[in-house]
Amino acid sequence: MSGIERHETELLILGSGGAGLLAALHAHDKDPSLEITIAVKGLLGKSGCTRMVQGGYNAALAPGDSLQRHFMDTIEGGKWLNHQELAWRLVEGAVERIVELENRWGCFFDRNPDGKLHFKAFAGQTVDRTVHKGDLTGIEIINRLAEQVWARGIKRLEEHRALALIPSREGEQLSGVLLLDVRTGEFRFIAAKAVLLATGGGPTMYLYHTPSGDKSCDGLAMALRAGLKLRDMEMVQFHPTGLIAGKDTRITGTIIEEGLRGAGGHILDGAGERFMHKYDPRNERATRDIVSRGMYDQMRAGKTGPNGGVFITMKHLDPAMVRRQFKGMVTRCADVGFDLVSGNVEVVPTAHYMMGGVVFDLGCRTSLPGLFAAGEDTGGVHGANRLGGNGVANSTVYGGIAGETMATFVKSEGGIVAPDEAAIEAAVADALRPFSRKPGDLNDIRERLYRLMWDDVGIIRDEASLTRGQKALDDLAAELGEAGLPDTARAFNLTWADWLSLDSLILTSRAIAAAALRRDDSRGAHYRADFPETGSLERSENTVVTLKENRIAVTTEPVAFTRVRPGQSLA
Amino acid sequence: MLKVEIWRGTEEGRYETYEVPSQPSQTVLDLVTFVQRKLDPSLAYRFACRVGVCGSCAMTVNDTPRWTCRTHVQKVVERGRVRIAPLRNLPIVKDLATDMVPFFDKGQEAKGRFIPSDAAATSVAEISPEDPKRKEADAAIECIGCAVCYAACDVVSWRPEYLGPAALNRAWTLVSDARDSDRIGHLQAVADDAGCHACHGHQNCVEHCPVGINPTRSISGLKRLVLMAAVRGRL
Amino acid sequence: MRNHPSYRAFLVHRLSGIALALFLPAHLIVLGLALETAMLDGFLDWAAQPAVKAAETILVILLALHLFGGLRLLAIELLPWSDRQKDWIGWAAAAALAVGAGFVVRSFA
Amino acid sequence: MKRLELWLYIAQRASALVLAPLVLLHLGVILYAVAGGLSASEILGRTRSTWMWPAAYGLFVVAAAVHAAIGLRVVLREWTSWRDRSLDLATLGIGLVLLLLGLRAVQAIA
Ligand SMILES: Cc1cc2nc3c(=O)[nH]c(=O)nc-3n(C[C@H](O)[C@H](O)[C@H](O)COP(=O)(O)OP(=O)(O)OC[C@H]3O[C@@H](n4cnc5c(N)ncnc54)[C@H](O)[C@@H]3O)c2cc1C
Ligand code: HEM
Ligand code: SF4
Ligand code: F3S
Ligand code: FES
Repeated sequence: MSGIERHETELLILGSGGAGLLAALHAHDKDPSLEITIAVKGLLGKSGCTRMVQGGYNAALAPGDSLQRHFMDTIEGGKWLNHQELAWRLVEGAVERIVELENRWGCFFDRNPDGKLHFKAFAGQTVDRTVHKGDLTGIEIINRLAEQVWARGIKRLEEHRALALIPSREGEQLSGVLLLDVRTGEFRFIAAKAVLLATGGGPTMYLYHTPSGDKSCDGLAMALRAGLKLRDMEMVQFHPTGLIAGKDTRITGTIIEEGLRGAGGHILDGAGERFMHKYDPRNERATRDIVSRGMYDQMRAGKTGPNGGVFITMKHLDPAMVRRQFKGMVTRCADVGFDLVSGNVEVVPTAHYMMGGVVFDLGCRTSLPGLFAAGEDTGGVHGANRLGGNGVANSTVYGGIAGETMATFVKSEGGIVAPDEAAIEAAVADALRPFSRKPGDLNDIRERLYRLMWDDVGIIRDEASLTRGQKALDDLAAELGEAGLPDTARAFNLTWADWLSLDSLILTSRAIAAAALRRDDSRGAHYRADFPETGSLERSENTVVTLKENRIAVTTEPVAFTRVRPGQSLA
Repeated sequence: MLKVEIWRGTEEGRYETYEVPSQPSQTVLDLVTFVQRKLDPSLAYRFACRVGVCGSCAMTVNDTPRWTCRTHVQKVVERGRVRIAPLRNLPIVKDLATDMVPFFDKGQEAKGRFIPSDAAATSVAEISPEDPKRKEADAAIECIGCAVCYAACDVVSWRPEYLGPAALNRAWTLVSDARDSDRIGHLQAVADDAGCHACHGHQNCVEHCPVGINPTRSISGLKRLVLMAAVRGRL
Repeated sequence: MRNHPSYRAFLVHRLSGIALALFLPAHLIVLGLALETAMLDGFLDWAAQPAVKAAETILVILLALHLFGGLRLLAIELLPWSDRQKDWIGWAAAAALAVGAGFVVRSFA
Repeated sequence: MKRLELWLYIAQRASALVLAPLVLLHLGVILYAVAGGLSASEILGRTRSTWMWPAAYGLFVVAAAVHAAIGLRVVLREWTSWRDRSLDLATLGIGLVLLLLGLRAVQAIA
């Protein structure tokens, strides 16, 4: 292929969330002479979910807290599916990272009146350990990191979408990444000595979802195509309270804060009756998965509001308290036309986070030499469920680690190697495919994908629904392959972007469905109506998905209890 | 049905009119999305978070710069009509998407980044939230970098090199941060010819900032500090 | 975008400043005429006409507007921020109008 | 000059601070004097009564020359495309003309 622009860089980072930015900063710190490039689908620091973090960041810094307690909460929350060494490194690293974010990069987290850090309570924790900046923690973190990246000689390729990981000619290592320059519509191949996959997962294939619009599981899809293993893909976390306001608004799916339930908010069915007592004695204050399932159950029974959701209400509470304590939420609702203080706001459970992802090691290496991974693209840290506050800890801790390992790798082993030209050619052809087909109805495909993942591969699954889902996904994949685009300008072509996103989403959805079918018990975020019991913790296994000849293969591997066994505790 | 006029093209371009069905819950971003998904697949625009935290969806709506993901159509519609253009004062990439690099570059020109005093410290600094300087920083820190203020400021259009409200606001949070070690450096950066003194206090920035930041207040604070430093010969 | 008090205050201040800057040389030239008393008296007679008086009134108001508006700006720039600064616009305008009214009353008295 | 804008800004604010009381005074005098019409002898009678009047007006003239010249420079920079060195020279010119006219006037009333 001669038509594409080619560049070289020593270190290429895909994504500018917590993982991508910290990787860049740590690599630069370790070796300021390194040539570092960040390629990101959106704008640097303005895309991705780290910026959207509201609740905060777990770090065992509070008096009375310990690494052991944070670790045990993480393992219990993850229902013993976590990779224990990764989880341990997480809790250790979180403490270092918070201090670093403050003293080195300039974040300032909320303090108590005595000037010490404030820790807030988050579900599933035995100690209040969540460090935060009001309820906009992510903005503080990403703004501070992005301005530091901007200040260094780090190259930015904004609005560059990674399309494919390109192996070397012999295929034994990674050569570089094929990118699409969104603004011009041109392809660009970047050869690199080391590449970080930090595109942040994001379950946006569900009817209702929380992540930012740029996330479409591209990283996971690229990893599958490159032959990497993904673990625990069936573990998709749903957040119980997402706004619902019809399918033609992007408001639908966005989060209403969890604290509302904590503060005494009630959840009502379509007829205005409370129902959570039928599912858990803690009522609305039960954990995310239980509340989500309760709500979903009511919705399936048809007891819904006008848009198909249920309601959250605060109107029995002191309006002044609600206004004061949830100022951000109240104005956000008001901006888009809802009255959170004295009305009923229609809500649905909404797909939030993927615990599963690329198999990686403590140094963020993957099985493909030259390729590293960190953040929500990876699997293992959280097991079957992620604690609120462990997500951003994960991306920032492992992002930083990846930066350091990659800097070392580049100097010792890494080198620019010639790419497999056929792979580049194939990837370009794949991306251009829709322009040679008759225009299809992408909206219809997207809506059907959303619907089928929601109905059949969603909050409550069983063998029949998953099998149905798999079949439907295969059909959709074929249909998308034939769905074309009008051959208009390629520059900043969002409809082409939609097509490419659907392509990644369908492939990743297939991985989720296959893993979900394989796990025949219920734990954490995964609930099988036909296997409602948790199953033996001692004999816990992880699912592992790979793509071979365009077929998804699933295997399992026993969990290694390297630090603690079910029934024991470190804390 | 709403009549939605949308800017198409780059600096050279024209408005095109689309008919979009009206919905009870509908933001300006939803109008634009509807046009791209259902009426004209070639329309370019930008958004990410859709909840008002990323600051990438700002556009000019009926001549006013706004975040579009959190602007309900009812709030802006005039006689069934909404006119949407890219943000002012920034180069246009295509249609509604602008090139925000100059905006962020100015953040750097204003030395809008933390300069650590003790990067290797093993605990976080003890600073009371009631400390007056901290309160100044806190009041101005939650900027989402949406460039709405930058687009609203006439001085930016009259003097394109002017650093602008957001960059200066960030500089103010840094000189108000007890942990930052380069107060004079930050002041020097904003005392340059296109710095804080170019602001005339129009307060378009205050009026339009979607998250309620008051850059005028921050800029006045900088003007005082720079003045004192200059008079004392410290710049 | 510009439809709010602070922007209007800026415009008034700038336009009054420009007007004053244009008027000032004329005013100084006229005063310079005092070297020849007679000419100044001739000018003052001319200036006693109602139309000229009206113009003078406007100038005095502009001077007062610019003065009080300028004091407001100096307060914003030199004193710690006050959330009452918006109210000052009203006070500045009121004070300027009071001066103008005083001028009208006294010069036509 | 390094930080030209900053020093001009300072000069403008400083001159404004000087002008403020003087203009207040001047406005007071206008209000007092206009009643019953003006005459040259009346004006000169007042201004020549003590050295304070010419001194005050002298100061006024200097401050106004500085203040208005810098003010106009800013307006021209922002509202026209005139922004090179010639604008700075013009500013200087405007200031000098104002100063000369002003000093002549002060001399006339002294
Ligand atoms: C609304 C919301 C609230 C949350 N609240 C919390 C919380 O309170 N506490 C917590 O711990 N966690 C929270 N999380 C989870 C947390 O945000 C994520 O776990 C974490 O930030 C992921 O970081 P990341 O760096 O892996 O990915 P992201 O921050 O999502 O960054 C991914 C980056 O990759 C880019 N990218 C994507 N595809 C491509 C491509 N093809 N080519 C190039 N670039 C690409 C994106 O544009 C983006 O820049 C929340 C998530 C959401 C959505
Ligand atoms: C008497 C003669 C005066 C003249 C001719 C005059 C003229 C001007 C001019 C032309 C400007 C520029 C306006 C702009 O930049 O927008 C200006 C600005 C200013 N003037 Fe005056 N002025 C006079 C008196 C005063 C007085 C008495 C004060 C205050 C007490 C004052 C305070 C200011 C201030 C603070 C500015 C800066 C405004 C800005 O930058 O926007 N002026 N003046
Ligand atoms: S100050 Fe306000 S308007 Fe300006 S960029 Fe920040 S958030 Fe946007
Ligand atoms: S709008 Fe511009 S002029 Fe100053 S007060 Fe705000 S920066
Ligand atoms: S899309 Fe993020 S602020 Fe609007």
